[in-house]
Amino acid sequence: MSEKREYTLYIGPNHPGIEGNYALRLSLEGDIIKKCNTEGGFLHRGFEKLMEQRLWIQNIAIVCRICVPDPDPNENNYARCIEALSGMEIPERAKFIRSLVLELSRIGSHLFTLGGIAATTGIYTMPNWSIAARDRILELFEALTGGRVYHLYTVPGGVRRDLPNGFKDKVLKTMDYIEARLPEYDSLVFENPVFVQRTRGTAVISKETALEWGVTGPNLRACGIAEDVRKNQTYEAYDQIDFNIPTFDGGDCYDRARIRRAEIAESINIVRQLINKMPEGPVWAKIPNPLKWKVPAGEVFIRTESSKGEYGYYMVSDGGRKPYRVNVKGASMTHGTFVLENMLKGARIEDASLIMFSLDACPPEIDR
Amino acid sequence: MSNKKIVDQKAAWNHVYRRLNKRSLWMLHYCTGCGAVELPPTMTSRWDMSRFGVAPMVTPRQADILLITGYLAKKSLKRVILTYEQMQSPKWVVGFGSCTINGGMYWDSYSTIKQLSEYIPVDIYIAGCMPQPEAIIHGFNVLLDKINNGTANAWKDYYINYKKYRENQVKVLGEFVTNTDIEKEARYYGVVK
Amino acid sequence: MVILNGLIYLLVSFVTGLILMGISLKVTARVQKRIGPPIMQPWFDILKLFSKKTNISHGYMMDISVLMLLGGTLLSLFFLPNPYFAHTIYAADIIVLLYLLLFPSLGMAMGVGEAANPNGSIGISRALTMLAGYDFTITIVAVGLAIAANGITYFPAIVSSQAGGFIHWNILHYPLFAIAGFIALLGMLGEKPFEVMVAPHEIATGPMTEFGGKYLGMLFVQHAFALFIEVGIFVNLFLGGGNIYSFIAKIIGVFILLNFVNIVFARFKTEEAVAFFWKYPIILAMLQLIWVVIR
Amino acid sequence: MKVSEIIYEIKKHFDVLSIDEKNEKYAQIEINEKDLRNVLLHCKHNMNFIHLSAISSVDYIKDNKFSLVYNLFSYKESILLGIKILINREKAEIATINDIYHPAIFFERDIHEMLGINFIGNNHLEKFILDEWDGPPPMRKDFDTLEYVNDTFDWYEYDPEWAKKLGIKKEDLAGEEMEIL
Repeated sequence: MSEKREYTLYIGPNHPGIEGNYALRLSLEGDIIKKCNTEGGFLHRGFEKLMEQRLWIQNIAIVCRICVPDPDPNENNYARCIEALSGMEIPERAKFIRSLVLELSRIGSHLFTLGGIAATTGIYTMPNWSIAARDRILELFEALTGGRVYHLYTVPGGVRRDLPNGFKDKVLKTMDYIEARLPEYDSLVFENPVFVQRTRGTAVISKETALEWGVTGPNLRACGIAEDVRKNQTYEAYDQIDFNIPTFDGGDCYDRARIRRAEIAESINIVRQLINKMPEGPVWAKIPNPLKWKVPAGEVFIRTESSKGEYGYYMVSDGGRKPYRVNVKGASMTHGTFVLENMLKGARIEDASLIMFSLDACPPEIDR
Repeated sequence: MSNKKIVDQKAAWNHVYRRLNKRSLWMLHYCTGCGAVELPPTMTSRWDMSRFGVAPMVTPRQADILLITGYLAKKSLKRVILTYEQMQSPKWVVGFGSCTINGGMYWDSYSTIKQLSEYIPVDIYIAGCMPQPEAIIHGFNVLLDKINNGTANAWKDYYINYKKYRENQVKVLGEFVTNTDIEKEARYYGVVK
Repeated sequence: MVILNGLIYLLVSFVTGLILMGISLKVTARVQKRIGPPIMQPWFDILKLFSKKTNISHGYMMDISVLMLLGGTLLSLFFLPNPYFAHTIYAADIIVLLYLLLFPSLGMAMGVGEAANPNGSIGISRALTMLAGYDFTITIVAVGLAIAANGITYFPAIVSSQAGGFIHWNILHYPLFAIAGFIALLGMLGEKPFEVMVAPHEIATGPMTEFGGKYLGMLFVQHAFALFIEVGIFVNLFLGGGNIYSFIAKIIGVFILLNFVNIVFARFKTEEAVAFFWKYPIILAMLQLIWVVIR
Repeated sequence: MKVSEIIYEIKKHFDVLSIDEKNEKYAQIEINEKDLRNVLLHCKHNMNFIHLSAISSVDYIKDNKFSLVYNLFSYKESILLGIKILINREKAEIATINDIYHPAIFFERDIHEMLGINFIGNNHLEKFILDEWDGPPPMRKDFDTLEYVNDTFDWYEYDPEWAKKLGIKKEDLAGEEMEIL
């Protein structure tokens, strides 16, 4: 007599197969996942409440902490919200520098994710290589902003300071270095027969489902839909840059990994153009005394393309010194919760961690 | 005379034992906060931490160091306490980032705890928001030195002052069950007479 | 004299096993562009584990299981033809040796059952599933080589049939067996792509999840012996054994080769791994077996 | 297509209380609470607003209202449309829209947790983030986190050795309150 028995397995919060501090509660029948519940809140800090208690300018220091591997879209989004509310125009050079920072951050975050995806299938060599490459990006940030991970560089009205001497050459050199590494990653990961076998056809999202589920960013583009906030609601200097949106049609884990590699290549192209086309001029529009700054009343919703997907800040000002309300919609708020829950249904336990990493769900965005 | 000899042997054994612990430390792979993002660079090829014998380990039963990488939300704190009690002594806790010392950036947040050492004993703190990999490695080296000269004994403190820690834990989290009977364990292993 | 020899053999195999573990750490680190831990690291790890003050046990079965693990491994150690302990008082039959190698898995299963951690249960069921793959392969290879050595399953006879320089080694005469044997060896040691038993991103450390302190120390000791035995089997089967120096050199050489495969490959799913064994190595071994039989 | 044409289209069928047009591709309109489902259905099926970007909620404690803003995006027209409704703060409940837009299931859960708005028909309103929390919904304006923190937690006394040597008093080390606050 065979009796099927369901049992519960927690993946996380203390588990290597989880991205950050997050938990999946799996109901298993054998190796098949019958039901998945995500559990968040381990990283909850109440950012939205904290922002209501701080000055407009003070908040720059905390917004970047909302997404740890890719902090710059947050700063950028926050700054653009304030600019939209107060009708401020920022200098052209600042726009270019902001885009440059965003793209560098995107490359860094994608390298991180690539390492993560490869590690879930057991290629521990890949994170060692790709995180070392990411470190070169962090070094650029250190030269530019003084901080490795959190930069506090994009501020309302522009950027904090101009590029240091020789920075452009450094960036180009680093881009060459990372571009030269990409074929190595190809032969280690994307041409690895076992990796291909593991990821091809695993956790497929079809085009229709992706739109239905509100999937955004690289995950949407891996399903074959060429949508990108940088194109469809262009911001900063992206309208002056000539770039493609890479897409793949599979919608499986392999394509979600591959799209990140393709985006690194595309971002390198964007960075080169930004460096070449960058105009001279001031980098910071004149803003009022930040300690007494009152942003005009209004409400605005601004979106940014982060490396995880579409970011959105909804900001309400009542004309005071502090924000009345800031609501943050992280890209992972769909990917990490109900998209993940739906995709893990019927998947195998071996793939749970792979699927989570391939979606690039970032728990701090969900918890805030 | 013979009495003195026994004491010496014990001291010698303690010395050897500390030297061994110093050479091999397994760090629990638990990313409690945003500081965890600086751990991959520290572990991987840029700042290869395994040079010092510090290696990541995935389950609490096998780990020696619990890294609290940044702020702890209340929900995380409960898991950290459960994890800490599952670890095998001697064990060390490293508070990582200014948020573990006094709340740091989140000092007025309703969700995070402010002082880590109220809830579990901490051996060393690494200051910064967030500490750079160099700082982490320096922190580990300080911890190794402390282990070597026998001053990293915070884990004993947890056995001895368990009542105090438990009180603080319950104050924040409410009554909750831990599966490890700390007081019994302390008596069994002779940490508390 | 026999006892002294036996002790020397134990010591040599243990030390070699630990050196292999150290080499594995170092080679992995170098390929990953790291400096890596010192080669003595496994020594420190084991001694540290044994010096842990508290050791959680989940019951008597767990205590017994660790002993069974180590006992089974030590027993199979004395069935391995080797140049250090020539007084083989046992009938060193290759089939018996392969049978004894199952002991550790079963012992582990007992302990994991007691600890009742779902990660452990999944891990051990994976380990036992994997047996269906590699154990069958290595048995075909062993039987085939025994037939090739005039139908004797006496292990030392297989070794001595390759005596007289590398030109007589089985690896040159039976390359398909050697490939199948090498893949089976990867499976036996749980190296990638067959690292399904201890798959950190999937099930923490699998069966070892609940083992800490001295228990884990015992597992480490067992692992050191197991490395020596399992790589030793391959060396005996295909590389003609060796004298007291060349035996260790061959073991280390084969092990480094294993590590190169381990470093660059992803891991299979359990079913995929078993299917892979039945698809390629077993068919290769079968082809060679047919050739051996009808020759 | 411009956003003004979209709004014109909506105006044909429903009451639009106010229009806040930021630029030609982004506007926010306010509608009646009872029209919400129909407007969303209309937007999704007739005007290609297939993507729900976010649901944001604000506590207007002075007016005794909650606002809910449904930000829709149309990939076809590249237009962002915010649809705002105001609901009563005392009896804060509204019908769920997760049958129209699936991502709403989590956004609603989040708002339920943070602001205590009840979404009728959403079966996934169990706690997600605030498991260990038994106070009021924290994002409400009448919850004072600073007061809560002072009641619950202690801080280290910062009294370092170097300051003692230099004869600096402990009180002087704590930075002065910022006057502008």
